[in-house]
Amino acid sequence: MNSGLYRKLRWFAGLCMAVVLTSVVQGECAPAKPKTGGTLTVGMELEFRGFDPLKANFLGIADRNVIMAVEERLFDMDAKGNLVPELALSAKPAKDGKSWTIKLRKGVSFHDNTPFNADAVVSHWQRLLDPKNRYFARYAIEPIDTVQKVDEFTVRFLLKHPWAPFKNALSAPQSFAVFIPSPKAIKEDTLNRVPIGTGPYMFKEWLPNDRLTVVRNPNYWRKGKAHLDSVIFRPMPDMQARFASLQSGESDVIQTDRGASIVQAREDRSLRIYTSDTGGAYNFLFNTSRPPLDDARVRQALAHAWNQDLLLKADYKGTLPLAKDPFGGLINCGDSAYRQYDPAKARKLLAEYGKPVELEMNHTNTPRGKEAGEIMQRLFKEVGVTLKLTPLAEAQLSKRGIGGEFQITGWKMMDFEEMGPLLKGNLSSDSKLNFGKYQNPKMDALLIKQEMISDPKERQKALCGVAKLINEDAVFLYGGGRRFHVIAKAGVKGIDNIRHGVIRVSDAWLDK
Amino acid sequence: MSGADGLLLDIRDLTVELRSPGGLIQPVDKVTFSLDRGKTLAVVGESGSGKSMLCRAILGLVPSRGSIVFNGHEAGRLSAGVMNRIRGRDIGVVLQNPLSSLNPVMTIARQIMEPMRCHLKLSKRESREKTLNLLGAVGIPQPHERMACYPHQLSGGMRQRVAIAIALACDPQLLIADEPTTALDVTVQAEILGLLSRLQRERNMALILVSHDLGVVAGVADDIAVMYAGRIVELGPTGALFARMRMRYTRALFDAIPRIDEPLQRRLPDIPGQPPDFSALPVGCRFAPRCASAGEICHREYPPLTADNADRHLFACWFPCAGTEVGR
Amino acid sequence: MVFGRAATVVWKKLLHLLLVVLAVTLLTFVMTDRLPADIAAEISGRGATAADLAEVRERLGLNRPVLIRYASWLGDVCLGRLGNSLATELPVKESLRSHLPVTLELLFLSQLFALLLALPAGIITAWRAGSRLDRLTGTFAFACASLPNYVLAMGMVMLFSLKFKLLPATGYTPLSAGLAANLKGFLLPALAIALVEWVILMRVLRTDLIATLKEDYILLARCKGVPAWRILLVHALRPSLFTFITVLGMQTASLIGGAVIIETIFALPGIGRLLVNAIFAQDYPLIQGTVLLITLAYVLINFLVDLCYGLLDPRLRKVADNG
Amino acid sequence: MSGNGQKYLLQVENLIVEFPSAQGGRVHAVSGVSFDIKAGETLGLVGESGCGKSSLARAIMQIPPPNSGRVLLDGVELTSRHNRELREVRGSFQMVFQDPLAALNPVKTVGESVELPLRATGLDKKIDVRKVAYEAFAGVGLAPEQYFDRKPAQLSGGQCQRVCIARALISRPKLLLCDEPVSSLDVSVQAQIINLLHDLKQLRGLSLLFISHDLAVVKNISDRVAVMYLGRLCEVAPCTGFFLAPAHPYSSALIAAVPRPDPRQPGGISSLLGSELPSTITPPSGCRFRTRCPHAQPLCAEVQPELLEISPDHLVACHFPLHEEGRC
Amino acid sequence: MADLGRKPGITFYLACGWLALVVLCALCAGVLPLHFTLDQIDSDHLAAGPGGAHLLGTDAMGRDLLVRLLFGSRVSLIVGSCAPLLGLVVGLLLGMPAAWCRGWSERLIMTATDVILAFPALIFLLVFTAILGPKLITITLGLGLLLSPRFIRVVRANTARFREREFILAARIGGAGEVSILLKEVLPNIMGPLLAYTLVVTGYVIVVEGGLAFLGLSVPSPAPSWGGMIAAGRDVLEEAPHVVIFPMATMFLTVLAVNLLGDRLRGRYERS
Repeated sequence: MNSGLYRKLRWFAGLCMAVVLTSVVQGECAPAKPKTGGTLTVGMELEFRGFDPLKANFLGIADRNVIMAVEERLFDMDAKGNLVPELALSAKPAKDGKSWTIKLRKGVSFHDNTPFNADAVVSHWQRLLDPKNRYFARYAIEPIDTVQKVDEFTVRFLLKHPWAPFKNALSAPQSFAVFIPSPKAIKEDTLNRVPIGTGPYMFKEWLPNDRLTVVRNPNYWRKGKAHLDSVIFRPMPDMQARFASLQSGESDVIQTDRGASIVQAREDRSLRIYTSDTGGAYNFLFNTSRPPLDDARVRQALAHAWNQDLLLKADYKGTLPLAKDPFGGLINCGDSAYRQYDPAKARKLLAEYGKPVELEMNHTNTPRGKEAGEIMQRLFKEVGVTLKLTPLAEAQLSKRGIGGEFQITGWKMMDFEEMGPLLKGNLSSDSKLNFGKYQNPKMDALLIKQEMISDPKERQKALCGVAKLINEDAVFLYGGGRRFHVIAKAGVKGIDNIRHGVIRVSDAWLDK
Repeated sequence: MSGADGLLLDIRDLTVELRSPGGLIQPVDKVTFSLDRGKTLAVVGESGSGKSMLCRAILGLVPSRGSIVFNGHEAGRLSAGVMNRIRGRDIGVVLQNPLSSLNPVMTIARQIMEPMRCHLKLSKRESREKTLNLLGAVGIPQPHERMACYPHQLSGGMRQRVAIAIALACDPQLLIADEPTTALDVTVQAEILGLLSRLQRERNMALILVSHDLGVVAGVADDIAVMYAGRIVELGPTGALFARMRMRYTRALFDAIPRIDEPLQRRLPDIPGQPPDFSALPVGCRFAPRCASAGEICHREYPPLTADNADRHLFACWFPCAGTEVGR
Repeated sequence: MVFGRAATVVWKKLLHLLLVVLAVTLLTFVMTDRLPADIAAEISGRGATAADLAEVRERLGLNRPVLIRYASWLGDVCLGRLGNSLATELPVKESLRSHLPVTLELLFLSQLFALLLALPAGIITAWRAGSRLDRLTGTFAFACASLPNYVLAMGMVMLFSLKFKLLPATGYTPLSAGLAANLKGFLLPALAIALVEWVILMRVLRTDLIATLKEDYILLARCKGVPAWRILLVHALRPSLFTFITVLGMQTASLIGGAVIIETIFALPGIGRLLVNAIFAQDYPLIQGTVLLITLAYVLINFLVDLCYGLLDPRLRKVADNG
Repeated sequence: MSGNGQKYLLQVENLIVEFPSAQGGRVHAVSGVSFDIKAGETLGLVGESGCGKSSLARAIMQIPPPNSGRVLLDGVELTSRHNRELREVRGSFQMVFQDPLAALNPVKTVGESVELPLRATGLDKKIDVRKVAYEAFAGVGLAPEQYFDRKPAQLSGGQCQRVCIARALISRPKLLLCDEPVSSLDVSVQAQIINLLHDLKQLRGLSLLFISHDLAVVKNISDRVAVMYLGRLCEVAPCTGFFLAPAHPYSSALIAAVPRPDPRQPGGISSLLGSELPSTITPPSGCRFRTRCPHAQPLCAEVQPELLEISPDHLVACHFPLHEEGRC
Repeated sequence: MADLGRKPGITFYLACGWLALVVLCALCAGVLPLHFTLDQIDSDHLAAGPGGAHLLGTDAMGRDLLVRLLFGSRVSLIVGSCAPLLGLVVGLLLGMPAAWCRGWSERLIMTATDVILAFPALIFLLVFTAILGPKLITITLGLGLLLSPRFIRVVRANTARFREREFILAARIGGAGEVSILLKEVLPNIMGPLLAYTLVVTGYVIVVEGGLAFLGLSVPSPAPSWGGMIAAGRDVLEEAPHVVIFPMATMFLTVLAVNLLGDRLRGRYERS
């Protein structure tokens, strides 16, 4: 029962252009005046990995929620892509665009009473930038050369070259680097199990597989925030158990992507559903380096044999959007030459290929992975393709995916709002992250073009070109777009913003 | 029989009916006898003749018809609770196999004390004292040390002595000993029989001694009842019976015993065939199929249990033996 | 000489148990090594490259041969060190310490419920074997035994938690938060296990008790005029408990690491889930530590069962009797 | 029966059987027993239960072989033979057990059980096993048509013992060991079996080792008697002399303990044997009987008496043998 | 427990009848005139209730429940019968010598038994299926091996009872070899209780297979198994309970029937 969700969103933190398309809130408008007190229990999808960037490597979907409660960023980013000051007051780029000077907030201290100052920021960033430390996602912040202390409350980020996504690098909640931990905790090497930051809540205890508790920070610098006495984060990998805990009252709010729960919650007047769409997609990778999937006709045939609609209907009960491109609606590319379900066409393409096609797919050993596999198996069978299913534990699936030991494998594209860098990593011929081993000079050209061009319209065109080529060449299959769901009791307020699946407990309060 | 005041147990037409795979059977069929206080009755017969079932019927452990009058009370009318009180208090029981009839996980002291504490409501100390006396009385050396023993730590003979001590725990008026020596060595058998008759005399108990061996009971019984296929076929005072065995079965049973006072390598006069199956009893005399002198009537009609003359020696045989004295 | 023999018996037993522990842990090492999963991939995440994985493996010492890793692990265990989890870097001891109470409480409560059901039912059905009550109990027991505990758990959650909202559907409340809350959380999972397990306990008890009730010493007890309840509880029960204790021991031992599904359905942080997660992640130190714990528990329970035999039957107290 | 020139069928020399006890320690079941049986002779072996009679019988049968000592059958040593060689000569010495029901496989028909020795030795390929088995059934007085295909549970104890005898005799053995073959049987059936053994002995010239605790039975069937006590032989003598004048105090006590089926001559009580059999794990030093012997002297505790001939063919192991004091 | 020692009652015949039906279904699943194949997706009827074209309704993926139940019985029956049989065979092969030979071989076998019993079954199954792939044969083999120590113990205990029995000695005296004694004298005697135990284990294994499905370790798709259907149906338990109820009821009745038969058999051997 090690959930397939284990890995759901475990990728390196990225560079994002902050464009959020939707943040739909169903339910009545929150009353103005938050109430203080109470304990909020949050049902998480996964057990926490840890909070030291060097040890945990990346933020899982559950970890994001905790770290956001305990630690803070220099800036938040609003829906329009503007920086919103948090621990910093302002950020000014140099004229040449190769450095940013950032003024820090004064009078803030960490939970362990270490004062927050330039040293805290510099030591944290320098630690991640130091090649010796082998910070796993260092390449994602590679354009940053160094971080300097200017004075006690001013730091300067020196860049190797002008870098547009720098603002994302300072604020994206998927990234470990943005959260400033206590320098003392780093020095004492306790950070991984005991996160210490400046945030509204202080870490209290972490009982593995059971709960992680945080309590209100009485000295929080932002008065009027942190309404709750404490928050309990409870990892519950079993989807049904998580929803049951909400229904029977052990949880107040849960993360979920289980269609049945969402559909059921819609009927339940005591529950509210919050959703947030973003870039990325669930997908099925083809290993294009080996026959028969090295032949585009076969891949195209499979794309026509595949019925994403059916998957979304049967598996997700229609709670996920259909994905035709990896942009989650943030960029409008039309139909992107998406290959519709068309068995006749698929058969024709296969006939052209001429040889019998037998394939194997790796999927997670979860009900969800199994179901997707079984649907695909049946659909492929209809066009005469035999699909063998191999259920694997998450770690196994990852290993085989990374090692290229697969023909088809269930996969996910991470939830970025700016998909350019990720696409480049995943699809460039020479990229280490190109797990499907896809080689196409035309694709390479498009990917380089989208990186170099600064004109937004041209850039969008290039990205749409990539999306179109993905479909034309059938590089992989889509398994639904990314949409985060959070279900909460009606009494839980102030959690309307769930971008990237994060329940921002600093704003949350209970109206019981 | 001697006066009514001496009468302890009076059984009339006792019948036990049981369900078996072969249908309804009657392992005890219209058994009638009585027993005076302080007297010994031996019930003798082959295995399967209904001896043990008769004992259980007297104890009320199997459903039975007919009347059992014990000590003036009609036991058949007594409730299960009262029967429970009579069992163990007024009637003591010794079973055949001392290896299996003692609880292996209880000390012998506890097993002996249990009926005292249940029936006589003695305190722990009183019952301990009494147990010590009893152990001495049944001839167990070093009773103090043996109290804490478990049955497996004792030899077969010692265990049977313990079993007797249990039976005597509440000073019963009647002791039923169901083949108390069959599982024992000849040497021990003699001791146990001696012990039983000594205790019976000392305590003025009545004793029902069940055995398959006429020889074993000869020395201790006042009366002997011979059972065959669920019925008493001969009943009489030991002396009279041994003097004149009338029923041919009794005679055959007696003759089949190998005897140490007989000459060497004598061919034993055995009884041919097997005792009948209860589910397929022969018509008429039940022994007739194995009887050398059976006549036509034997196969037709069951002989009544009668006496030749007015004496107490009863037998059920159409063609009784002439009545020569047995023995040398 | 007698003492010498007793000592030999104890030594032999201990040697046997030590051998079991060693064999189980070695087997675990070898088998988990054959798992196609990779802790390096787990640690590195999906974006990792083959070089990253190799680097992580090097760092964790996963490149060494299995037997060498086993030997060094064994050496550490002898020194009382179980190491840290590779995935979380949490000391394995701490993980076990935090998960064990849940498993122990679940185990204790489920076996308690099972006993509470099995003992009276076994005794009554044996006493009244063949009666209508016996057949009714038997049928009910069979119905229980034929239901998988996961189905039972699902059904009970739907009924008691979601419909009537009597009991929590998930989660574990530490004892520190109050006994009532703690017990409430364990009620359903313990029942789900107990309702299936009591049946086999009851059946072996009934069978053995029926056999015991046919013994001569029970007949003698009846002849002694001992009341029925005393015959059952004092005379017959104790000698009839052997298979019962054995089965109870085996069930208990298998529950320590084996209640995964129940723990998952009720989101209980028990040893079973810890182990499965560790296996899926191929987190060697954690797997080894957990298996060591489970094996030790098995060995301990076996030892206790052996001890119980001696308590139940004086004939088996080999050592003490030889004065 | 005397004469040194006569061939010994069975020679047992200094046989020792020991095994670990369940309670710890070693049981000294048989401690240096030597005797012999001539062709056509019947030796009765008597002793209380626990004296090592059955262990001795099994050691002679090599199930399992004794710890030390030799067993010679017809001059051929059995003890040194390997399993396979032993199996080849098994047919010439056979055994009958005490409990006939336990000695038959409950799931097989008795016919199959009887055929087993022939099939096991591969004779079924050469001869008509079924015919031989039918003959064997007839030879023990069972109608083969009626009983051949029955399961043991469908037969009575006596019939089962007949089947066992048929099985033992089907391989035409020269020696038959009977380990208490009648002690679990009723008197009437006991007589049948003893008579059957008598007949077979005469018909086939069998040699018998007849083990029993009942001296009366032994007297009836044996030519010679050997008395065993705690793993050792006390006395070996021809029946005639033995019962008239036992030389060992233990023999005398055993004879005195035999019950006599005569109300006027109760007997059967022997004060000699009141105390318990000592432990076989730690047997007494010197003469093992000394703890229960009325005539024990200090010498008895120190020196173990050897089995010495006091008159022709009459051996006794006692420092102070009785002279003409025995009864009968 | 029902009707011990009596003539077979109605429950006995019902149990036999049900099992016969299940076996028949498993055998004939391929030739029955069914409207759907086992993996055919009816996208218009997702998690549809019973009635209409789908007699028992469809599962969350729109597959016909009846068809899947019929085919699922194959898996449950194969695992449920083969795994215990494998355990039985291993148990006989190792348990009888262990009881017979004593000494070091017994100690070795019993230590190995203890090792497997102490070894967390999950690791064994996970590794086993991870290496050999989650196939029907792998699961059957794995479960059979896991069960074998229990069988070894039962066989050993049952065999040991006969070690010193007189009819065994009699056979030995008759000249029978040890192997032939084990096979011809002991085996027929222990077969009865062993078969009864095997039946009880069969019920247990059918249930366990379902548990494995919960862990994603059951038979590979498209072959359905009852346990897999229950595990998958849990996702839609609230809105379409029939998806779980039908396979659950089938499994329940089958296990119940097997248990009843096993108990009857056991009762028979206990009495004799």
